[in-house]
Amino acid sequence: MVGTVNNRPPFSKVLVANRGEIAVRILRACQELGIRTVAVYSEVDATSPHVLLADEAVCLGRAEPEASYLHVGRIVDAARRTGAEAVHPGYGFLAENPEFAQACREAGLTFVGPPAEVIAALGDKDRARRLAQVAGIPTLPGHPPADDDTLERAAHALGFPVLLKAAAGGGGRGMRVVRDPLQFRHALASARREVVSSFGNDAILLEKYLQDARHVEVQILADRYGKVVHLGERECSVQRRCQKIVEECPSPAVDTDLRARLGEAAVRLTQQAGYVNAGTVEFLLDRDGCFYFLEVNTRLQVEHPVTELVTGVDLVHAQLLIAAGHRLSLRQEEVSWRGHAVEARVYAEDPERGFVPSPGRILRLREPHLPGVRVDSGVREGQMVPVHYDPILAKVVAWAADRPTALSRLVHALREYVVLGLKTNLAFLLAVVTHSAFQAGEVSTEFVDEAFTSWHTPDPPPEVLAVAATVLAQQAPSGASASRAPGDLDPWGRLRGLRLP
Amino acid sequence: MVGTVNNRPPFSKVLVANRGEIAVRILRACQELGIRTVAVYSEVDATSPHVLLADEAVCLGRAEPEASYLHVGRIVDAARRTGAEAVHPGYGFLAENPEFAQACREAGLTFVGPPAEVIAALGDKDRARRLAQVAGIPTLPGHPPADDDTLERAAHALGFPVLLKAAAGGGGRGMRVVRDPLQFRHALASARREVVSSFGNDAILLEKYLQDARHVEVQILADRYGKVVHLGERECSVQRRCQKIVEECPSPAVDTDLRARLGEAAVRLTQQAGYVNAGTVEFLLDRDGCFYFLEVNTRLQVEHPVTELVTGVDLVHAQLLIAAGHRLSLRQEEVSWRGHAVEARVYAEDPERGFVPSPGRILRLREPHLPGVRVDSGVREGQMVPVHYDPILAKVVAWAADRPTALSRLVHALREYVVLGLKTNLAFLLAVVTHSAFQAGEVSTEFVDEAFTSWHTPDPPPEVLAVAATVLAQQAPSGASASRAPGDLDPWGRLRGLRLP
Amino acid sequence: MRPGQLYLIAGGQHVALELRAAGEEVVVLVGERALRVRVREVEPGVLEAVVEDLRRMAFYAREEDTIHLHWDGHAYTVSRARHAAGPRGPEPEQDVRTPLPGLLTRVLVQPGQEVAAGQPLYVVEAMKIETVVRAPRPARVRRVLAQPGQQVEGGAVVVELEGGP
Amino acid sequence: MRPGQLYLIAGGQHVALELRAAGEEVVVLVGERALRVRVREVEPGVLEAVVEDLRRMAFYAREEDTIHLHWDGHAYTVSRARHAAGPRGPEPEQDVRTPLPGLLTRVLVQPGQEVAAGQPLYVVEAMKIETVVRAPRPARVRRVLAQPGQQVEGGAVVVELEGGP
Repeated sequence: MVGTVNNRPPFSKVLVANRGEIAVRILRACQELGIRTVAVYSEVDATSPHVLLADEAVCLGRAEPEASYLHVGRIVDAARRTGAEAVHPGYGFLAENPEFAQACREAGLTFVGPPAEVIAALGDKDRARRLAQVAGIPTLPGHPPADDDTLERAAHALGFPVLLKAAAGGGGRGMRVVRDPLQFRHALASARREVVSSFGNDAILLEKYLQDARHVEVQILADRYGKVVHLGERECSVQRRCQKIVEECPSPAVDTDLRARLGEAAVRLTQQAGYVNAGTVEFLLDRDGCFYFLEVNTRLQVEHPVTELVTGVDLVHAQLLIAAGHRLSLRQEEVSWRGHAVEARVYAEDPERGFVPSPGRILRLREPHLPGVRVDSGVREGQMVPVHYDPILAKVVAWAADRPTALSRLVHALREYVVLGLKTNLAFLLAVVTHSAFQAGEVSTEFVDEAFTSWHTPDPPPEVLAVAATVLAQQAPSGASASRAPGDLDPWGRLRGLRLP
Repeated sequence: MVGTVNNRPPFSKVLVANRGEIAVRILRACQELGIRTVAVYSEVDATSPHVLLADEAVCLGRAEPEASYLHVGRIVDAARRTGAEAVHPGYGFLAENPEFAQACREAGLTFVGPPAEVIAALGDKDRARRLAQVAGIPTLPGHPPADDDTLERAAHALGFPVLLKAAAGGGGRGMRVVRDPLQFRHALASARREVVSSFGNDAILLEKYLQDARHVEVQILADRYGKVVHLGERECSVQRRCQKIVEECPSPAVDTDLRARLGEAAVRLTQQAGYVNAGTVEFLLDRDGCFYFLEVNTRLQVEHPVTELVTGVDLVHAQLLIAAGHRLSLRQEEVSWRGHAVEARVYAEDPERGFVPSPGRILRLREPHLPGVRVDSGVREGQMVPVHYDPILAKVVAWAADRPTALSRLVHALREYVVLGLKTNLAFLLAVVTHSAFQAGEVSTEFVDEAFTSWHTPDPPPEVLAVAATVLAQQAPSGASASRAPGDLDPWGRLRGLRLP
Repeated sequence: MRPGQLYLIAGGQHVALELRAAGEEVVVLVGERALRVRVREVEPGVLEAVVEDLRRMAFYAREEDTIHLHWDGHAYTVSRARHAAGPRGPEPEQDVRTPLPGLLTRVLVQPGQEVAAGQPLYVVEAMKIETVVRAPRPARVRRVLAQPGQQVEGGAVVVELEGGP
Repeated sequence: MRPGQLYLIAGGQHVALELRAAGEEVVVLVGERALRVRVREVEPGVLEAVVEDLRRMAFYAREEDTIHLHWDGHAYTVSRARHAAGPRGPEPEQDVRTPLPGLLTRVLVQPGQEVAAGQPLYVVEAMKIETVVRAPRPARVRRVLAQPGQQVEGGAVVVELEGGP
């Protein structure tokens, strides 16, 4: 796909500047390609899975992101000291920070991503909009970053609802839909506060909010020699407050013709921007099949596995090979889409309390493993999920030859997913993926916020209360009751015949 | 692929007449299609995973196969009483027993497999050979089942080495390569004994043994209406004493042209035999690309996942839909092969003692889960692996875009596979898949028996002895030392800074 | 097992149950249903539960008077309550507690102020996300116990309320 | 931890080790190497081991004097021996034991018979596979303790040998 030379590893050693499931994913990809690996970690992550998986690990500092995963100097220093040739930033943290890409370059390290200049140009949402316009791609009416008064006037001129967006950064942070003109100032202030702590920059731009639209994005791969191919779209309309939670490939709303047009627009834009490595061009898609440029994510996406499962292309392998200067041998006409993949993001958050992050210790963890299901996980049983970072625990991705079977697999997998000790959104994910509108593929970005306003976690059935009562009525277990007694007869074997004889 | 009607389940309820990993696999497939499930089990399997997974479970009787998984009457009765519409036999046990298929039919149950007459015709290895000859497919010189004296004379006429094969049954049982004429009588007696206990029939036939050949087999799907398509080949040359242990798709020795010729032969034979449902036609392939018919397996193969991962076709779904009378909508020209898949079979057996089955309790189980890796498992931690059945624990299947990456993934998965408490062949599998001849794709059916005669399990390194000694020097743990202490600080967190600071 | 009354909290609801020993089983009275129950720990963290005719293996974890149980595709947390409450009535509302540890970024009320149910009291930022803590009922602010810029623990009381139903 | 000599059996080999306490660590002398070791159980069945500069998390299971340990991609079983043996010499061969439970289908030798190393003694069938039990060394058959058709346990002695090196 990406040309390799005699299967020689593209790098001898790579540092992964991230944590959690995406660090684990990238470390495994490196290991499969024969690359030695370096993990970095903050003090609270000393025994997290990504640290245990890597060949070497370097402690960056205290838990606060600024002292660890956002600390450019320490990460570059760790790469230098361990002799890493390249740095993979994952997503979030420094992945879209042009200064980091630049610092890597100056230290003689290969940054696995686009050149710093391209990150800077596309990371500025306003510049990216203008680039799209130059490339002839439709954009929504909007207004560039400005002071509060200017933006408020612009909002009234555009007409409500409008969308506030951080000029820097991505991932939905700082995004606000404002429907009520009276709420505009309040929403703007709140967005600025949220954004400054994430990206160190409180610039907010304005766009007309497109109602009842889908969020559809196109994955591209570009090599250093100007070749760009697209791997089709991902449907990411299932969002809670602008945060994606369920994604799929292909989109139920995209046919072959629209796929080609979306892909062509994404390729044109990234080619003109001098893009290199894996990237994603996001669009809004309306009911009439018209699409509008949203932004470019200059990194690996959380939801990249759905594209991998459907196209058979390993995006992390491709990233590493492209970064090492390999040529993209994949031709556009060779890209094929087979079957259907759906991803659900499992978060440590409490649906009963407005989905606030719910850090804590994972007392019990059994991840689901069935044919066609991939779980990208970043946690282990016994681990303390720290409060300082994004609360994602894992992604459950189901593939099948058709969408209904993929959804059925995902439902089974989510039901078999056991996480005890902290609150998760698993019950909510199940409610979403079994909802009739989602099953029918008929959802817009407003679906979750509209359809689940009165949703609450299922009440325990009488059986659960009865079993819990029976256990709680007994003495709290001493250590002895948890003994494993390996020499015993199988205790399951003692009880028989309670089913049909 | 196989036409479904509005995604209505093909059956309302299916009984799975098997145990272990294949029962789990089939139960999951049923559940994905919305089919209610019935498991059957012997007394020692009362809490095995397949029983816990099914909606209902029926105890058949004592552990001995004759009293449980081979007991036609009890299984048919269980299906009747639970209201199952169909019976899936899995592989082994009654899967290729025409009387069972017939008994199901007479009880008004759909047997998920070919008609009893087809099983009988193809299950008789001698009849199958003649069918192949009629279909114009090359066979090796041989001799039909006969008494000892006749077979011995025939062996001398054919010239040694010769191969003894059970006329009934499959799975390598009773197979013997005889190189030394003086050993012929002894090998024949041994083969007859082994075969009679498995298949209730001691008929043995003779074939010229083809040296340095590959075992290559073709997967076919046939609907009730005479349509047959093939899904390409599987390479199964890695065998220990005629038992497959590592399989892959595609075969490193098969190109597009040969695949078409093999597939065409398999389709022709099964079409002429009136075949219905999934089946496999086995061939020997010599260095010159000539192939010879071996036999037809009239059931799902152990190694079916490698075909599923490469073609994207779910064979168990297809079996169920075909059995329900659906038409095969898949056209031959639509079948595509993407990437490479390799499977390794994990057995409870002791490589130190000639690979004898090693039943016992699984004290600790952590199956590997990485992107591109599928584990079909039939066991759980804490389970007693019974002595009475095939010692397979699980299959580890790795897919990647190319063979070297798939092998690399498989190696990582096997190294991360933790089974403690009983002996397994994991270290042996690792030795096989990392062997230079296997890595080069240059193996024949003699590879394992020749290359690993002096292989032994790795000696514990000094670190392991030191750690074990430190643990063993302490008191054996009371229950208390195993307490989980969920409220504690993360114990991993206490130890820091031992890696690079 | 000590038979008798047992008070549980599950999903924010109080539930009163009665347990009676019956040979090897326990009969649990939940609302108007009587359920025969048999429970064993078969491995650390794995229960076998037989409720009436239903047998199920369930993963669980126990912390003192709280049990987490994965049952039929969902995880539930059930705690033992110290005292009785109305049968399955809502848990009596008490102090407003901070739902998660984080940085207190803003306090939106003052002592003495009357607040409506749902009115924002203060804002905590953690894991990059702002969380607004709201009044659970109409009440009056008695005290404010922390200042913006301070780190607050999960469960901490930042705004004390008084009055209300 | 009791310092001193320790005798282990691993992979059919006897190994003598010496353990010395050294602060929070243990120094284990294995052959000519001295390894600083620190081991803790961090969860049931999970060890954290630090050997020299190498830190590793390892799954393990213990049965009395035997420990099963998954280390660097492989599972090892190490048992504590009751007595010393030569340094890493082969385990002294004793009775021939049936490697697995099954049906004794054939006995191929008679009492008094001389057998060569590797000569088949009897055949057990289990899990559908015939297993031939062979003489581990040249010896003479003393007794035959079971008859074809009998079920035999794993570890059972069916043919007693005497003599040999």
